[in-house]
Amino acid sequence: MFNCRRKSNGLCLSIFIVAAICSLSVSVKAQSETIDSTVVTDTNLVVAAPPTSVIASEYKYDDAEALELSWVPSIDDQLVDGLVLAYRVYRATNGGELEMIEELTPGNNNFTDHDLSGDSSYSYVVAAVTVSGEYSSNATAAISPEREWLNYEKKWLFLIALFITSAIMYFIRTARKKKLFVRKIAGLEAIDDAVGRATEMGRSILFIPGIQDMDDVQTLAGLTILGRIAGTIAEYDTKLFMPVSRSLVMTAARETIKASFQTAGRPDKYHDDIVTYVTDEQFGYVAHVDGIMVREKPATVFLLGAFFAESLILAETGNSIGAIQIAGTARPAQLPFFIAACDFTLIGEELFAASAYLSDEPRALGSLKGQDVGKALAMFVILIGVLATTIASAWHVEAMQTVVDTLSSVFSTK
Amino acid sequence: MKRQIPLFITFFVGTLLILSVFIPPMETLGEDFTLFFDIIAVFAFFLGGGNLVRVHVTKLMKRKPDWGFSIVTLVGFAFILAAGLFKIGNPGDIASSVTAEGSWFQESFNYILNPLQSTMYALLAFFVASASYRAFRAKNREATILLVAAFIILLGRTPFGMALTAWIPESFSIFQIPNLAIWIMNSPNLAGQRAIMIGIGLGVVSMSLRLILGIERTYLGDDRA
Amino acid sequence: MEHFAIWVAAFLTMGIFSFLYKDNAWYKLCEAIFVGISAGYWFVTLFWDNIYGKFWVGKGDDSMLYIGAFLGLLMLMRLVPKIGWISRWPLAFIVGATAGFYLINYFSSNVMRQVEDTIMPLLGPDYSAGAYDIIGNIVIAVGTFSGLVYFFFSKEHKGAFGATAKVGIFFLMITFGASFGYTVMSRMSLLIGRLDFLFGDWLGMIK
Amino acid sequence: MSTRLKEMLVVAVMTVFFVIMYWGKVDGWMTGFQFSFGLSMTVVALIVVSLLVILYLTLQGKMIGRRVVFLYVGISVTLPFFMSLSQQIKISPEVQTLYDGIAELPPGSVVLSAFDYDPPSAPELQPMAESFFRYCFNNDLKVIVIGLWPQGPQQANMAIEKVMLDESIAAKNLQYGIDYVNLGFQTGNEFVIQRMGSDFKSMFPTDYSGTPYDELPLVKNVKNFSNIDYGFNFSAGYPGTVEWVQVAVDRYGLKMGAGNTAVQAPQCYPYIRSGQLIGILGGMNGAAEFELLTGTVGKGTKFMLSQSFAHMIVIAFIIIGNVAYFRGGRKRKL
Repeated sequence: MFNCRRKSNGLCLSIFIVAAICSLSVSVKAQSETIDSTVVTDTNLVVAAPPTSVIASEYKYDDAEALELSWVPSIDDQLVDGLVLAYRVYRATNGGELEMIEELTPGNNNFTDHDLSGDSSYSYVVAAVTVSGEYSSNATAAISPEREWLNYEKKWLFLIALFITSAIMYFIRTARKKKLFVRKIAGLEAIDDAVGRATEMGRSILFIPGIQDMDDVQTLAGLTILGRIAGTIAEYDTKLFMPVSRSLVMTAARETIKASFQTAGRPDKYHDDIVTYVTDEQFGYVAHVDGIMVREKPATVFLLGAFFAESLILAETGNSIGAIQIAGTARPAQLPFFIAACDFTLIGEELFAASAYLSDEPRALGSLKGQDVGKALAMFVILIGVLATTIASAWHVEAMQTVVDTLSSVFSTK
Repeated sequence: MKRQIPLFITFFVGTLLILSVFIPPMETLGEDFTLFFDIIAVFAFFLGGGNLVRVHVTKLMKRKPDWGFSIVTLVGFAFILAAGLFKIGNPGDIASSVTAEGSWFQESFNYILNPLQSTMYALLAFFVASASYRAFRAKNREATILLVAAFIILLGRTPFGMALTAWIPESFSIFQIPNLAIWIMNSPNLAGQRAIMIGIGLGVVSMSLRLILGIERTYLGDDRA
Repeated sequence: MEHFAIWVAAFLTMGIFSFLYKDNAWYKLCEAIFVGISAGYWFVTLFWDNIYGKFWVGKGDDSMLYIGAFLGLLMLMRLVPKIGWISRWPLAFIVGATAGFYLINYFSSNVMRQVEDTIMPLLGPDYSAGAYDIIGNIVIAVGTFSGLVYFFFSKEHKGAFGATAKVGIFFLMITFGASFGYTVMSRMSLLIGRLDFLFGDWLGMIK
Repeated sequence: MSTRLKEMLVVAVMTVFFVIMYWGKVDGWMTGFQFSFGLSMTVVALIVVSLLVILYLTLQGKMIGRRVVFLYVGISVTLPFFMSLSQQIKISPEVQTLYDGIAELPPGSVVLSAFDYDPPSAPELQPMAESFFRYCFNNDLKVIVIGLWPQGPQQANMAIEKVMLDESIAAKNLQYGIDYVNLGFQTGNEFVIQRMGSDFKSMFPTDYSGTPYDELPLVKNVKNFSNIDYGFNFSAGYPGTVEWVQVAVDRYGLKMGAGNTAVQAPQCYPYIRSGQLIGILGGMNGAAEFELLTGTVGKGTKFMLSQSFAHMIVIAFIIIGNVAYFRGGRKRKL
C-alpha cells in the first residue's frame, strides 16, 4: 500500500495509522450522511491540526465590499487524504459573535468574502472539520474593506483604448483640413442606385433596422445609415415604409427620418405612418414583415442592424419578390445568408463604417482612418506575438519569452 | 437648445460609462443602465402598443383591404392583455402567478404563440434549401470556396458523410470528412471569425465615439421640427 | 378542451406552412393572431418582470429605479405634441449609455481578447504539436492577419496588400461556408420538431 | 378546373385525412405506421430517381421552381419518420470529452444546469436535456436548474417529467428539493451570472413554484459557484454559453460543458480549444451521440435519419443548381 523504503519509516508508519483511522471514519461518514460534529465515539476520535497563519487582507480594486482570506491548510489535510472533511469560515462583524459564512472543500487555502461594507470591521476564524469535530484557528485581526478609486489591473485596457480613441479623434480633426482616402465599399456604392430603381419602378422602399432594441449598437448603426439615405429618398419622392419590432426604435426612427426629410427640404413628405410598431416578438414580427413584403412588393429592401435567425426568412422572401436587397449585420452567424440571398452585404465592421462613408462628412470619414490604426496595431501585435512565442517555446530564447510575457500581460483580459 | 441638451446628455452619459469600467465604486453603472433601460422600454411600449392599436383601428374605420384581419389582431391584443394584466382566466386567486399552469395566459402561449413561433422558425428549413439551390453556385473562386466548405460541413455532420470516407487509413484520418469538418471549424473558420470580431470591435469603438462626440446625431431629430 | 387546443395548434402550424405555397387568407389570419397576441404577451411579461417585479416585489426603495421611471415618463411626453421634444432626453441617455457601455465592452472582448488568443506558439509548446495542429495554428495566424487586411479602409486593395486582402476574403468565405453548413443542420432539426408535432403529437402516426 | 377549386379540393381531402387519423389516435386503433425495410428502400429509390429526373430536366434547360424544392424538403424530412432503416453514429471528440467530464463526477456531486432556450429551439436541445437528466439521476448527481430565458425552466420541468417515467429512475424515488431543484427564471442576462458569483440566493430568493431558497435542502448550503461541482448550459443564443464562459468559467472557475443548437456551436469551438469548455453537444447530431454514450435511445437518435435525408436533399439541390449554372454558362459562350 505504501512504499516505505526511505529512512522515514516512522513517518510512514504514522501515516499508515492515521490512514487506517481515517478509513474507519469514512465508513462512519457513510452511515451518517451529514457532517455532524457531535458524533464522537471512543474508538475513532479524529483529531486534526487547525489551519494556521490565517490572514484577512484587502481585496484589490473593489468598492469596499470584499476581503480576501488566506490560510495554510491543516497539516493533516496535506498529509492524509480524507481526514479533513471541510473547512468552515466564520466571521465576526464589529467584534460581535462568530457566524459560519462558508463551507469549503478540503485543500482550499483561500476565500473571498463579498457583500461586506466599508463601515464595519470583520475578523475571521477558519476551522478544519473532521468527523469528530471542528478545530479552529486563531481569529484574525479585525479589518475593514477599503475602497479603491482606480482599478490598476485594467490599466492596459485603459491605455490601449485611449491610444485607439486618440487615433480616431486625431484623424477626425485632421480630416477637417485635408481629404483622406477611403476605399470603396461595394454595397454602399449600390445604395443610390437601389433608391433610384425604386423610384423608376414607382414602387416603395422597405427599411428593416434589425430586431434588437436601442441598447444594441447595431441598431444604432442601422438608424444612422437610415439618416443618411432618408434624405435621398425624400428628394426622389419615393415611398418609404419601416415596420419595427421595438417601441423605442420606432420613436428614434421617426426622429431620424423627420430630421433627414427636413434637411433635404421636404418636411411635408414626412408622416408618422412611415414607421410602425409591429410586435417585440421575433417571429411575430417576421410573419408580419413577410406578409407585407409579398403584398406591397417593395423594389428595394434594406436589412441593416442586428439580425438573428430571421435573416434568411426575410432575405429569401425579399428575393422571391425580386427586390434589390442591401443587407448588413455584425452577427457572423447570419452573414452567410445575407451573402446568399442579398445583392450586397456589409460584412461586420463595414456596417459601422457605412454611415460615416455615406455621410461624406470629413470628420466621420476620419474616424474610419482611426479604426485602421487599431487594426494595424492588432496585426502588428499578432505578428510579433506569434513569432516571439513560437521562437521562445521552440528554442527557449530568453529575450523572446520576455516579449511574450509582456504582450500577454498587456493584452490579458482575464 | 432642443438639440444641445440631448447632445450633452449623450456625451456625459457615454463618457461616464466608459470611465466606470476603471473606477471600482462606479463599476455597477453598466448594470444600473440595463435596469433603466428595461424600465424605459416598458414605458415606451405605451407608444408602440398605442401605435399598433391606432394603425389597425384606422385600417378598420377606413375599410382598407384586409380590414377584417385587423379585428383579429385587436381582439387578440385585448384578450392577452386582459388575461395577463388582470389575470382573467387564472386558476386560483389574483395573487397566483400569471404563468400558472392552466391560466388563459399560459395556455395561449402553449397552444397559440408557441406553435406559431416554432413554425415560423421551421420555415427556415425550406428557405435554407431554396437559397442553397439558387445562390450557392461556383460563380467565382470565392463562391467556390464557400460552397466547398459548406459541403464538407454538411456531409461531415451526418452518418452518411462518415461512411463515405471511412476507407481512408487511420494515418491520414484528417482527410476523413468528419475530421476535416472539425478541422475547418477549429482552424480556418476560427481565423475568419476572429478577423470579423476584431473588425467589429474597432467598428463599434469608432461608431460609439462618433455618437458620443455628436458627429452622428440624426436620431435626435431636427431642431426645427 | 385538450382536443380543441391541439387542433388550434395544428391549425396555426399549417396556416404558417401554407405561406410556402403562396400568401393566402389562412396565413393572413395566422399573422393577425400572431401579431396581436405576441405584442400583448411581451408587454405583459415586461410589466410583471420590470414594473411589478422591481417596484413592488423587489427592492422598491432603490432610488435608481425611480430615475428609470422618470426617464420613462419623459419618453411619454411624446404624446403631448408641444413638449414632445423632451422625449429626446431619454433617447439621448440611452444612446449615450449604449455607446459608452459597448465601446469598452467590445474593445475588451472583441479586440484585446481575440488578439491575446491568437498569440500562440505555432509549433505548440516545446514542439509538442502534431503536423495537423501546426498547419492549423499557421492557418489561424495567417487567416486572422489577412482577414484584418481585408477590412482596411484607408488603403486601396492593390499589389501585395491586395493579394493579402484576397487571401483574407478566402478565409471569410470558409467561415461563411462553415456557418452555413452548421445552420442548415440546425434549421432542419426545427422542421423535424414541427413535423413531429403534426404527425406524432397531433395525429399519432409516428410509432 | 380552376386553381381555386383545386386548392379547395386539396384542403378538403387533407381535412378528411386529419380527422380520420385523429379519430384513430383517440379511439386507439391507430398506433403508428412503420414501413418495412423493403418499402423503405423503395421510397428512398423513388426519391433518388425523381431527383435524377430533375437533374435531367435541368440539363435540358428546364429549371424547377422554389415550390418543388420546398416539397422535396418536406418529403425528405417526413418520410424517414416511418422508415425502418438504421445508421451508424460515430462519436466526435468534443462529445466524448463532454461525456468523460460528466462521467468522472462522483455520486452526490452538485450539478448546475442553465436552461437558456425556448420552445422553438426545443427539437435540438430537448433530447439533450432529457438524456442529461437521465444520466444525472441514474448516477445520483444532484441537479439545480435555473434559466436565463423565460421559458427555460419550463422546458426543464418537461424534460424532468419525461425522465421520471423511466423505470430505473422512478425506482429511485427522487425527491424534489433534495435530489433536484428548479430555481426558475431571472431577468438580467449575464448580470445574473455575475451576481450568482457572490450569492445564488440574491438572484433566486424562491424556486420555480415559490418555495423560499432556504427551505430547499439541496440549495440551502449552496452559496455560490464554489459549491457547484459542474455546470451545464443548454443554449440557443443570447444569453447563453458565451456569457456563461465569460463570467462563470473565466471569473469564478466553474467547470462547464454545454449543449448548443447547431447554429450556436461553431461560436463555442474556440472555448473548447482553450479549455474553457469541457466538451460540447452541437445540434441534433450531438444529441444523438450523447444518447449513444449514455446508453439511451431518444428523439435525437430517432430523428437523425430525417436529418441525414434533409442534408442529402440540400446537397442534391446545390449540385442541381450548379449543373444549371454551368450549363447556362456554356450556352453563353457558344
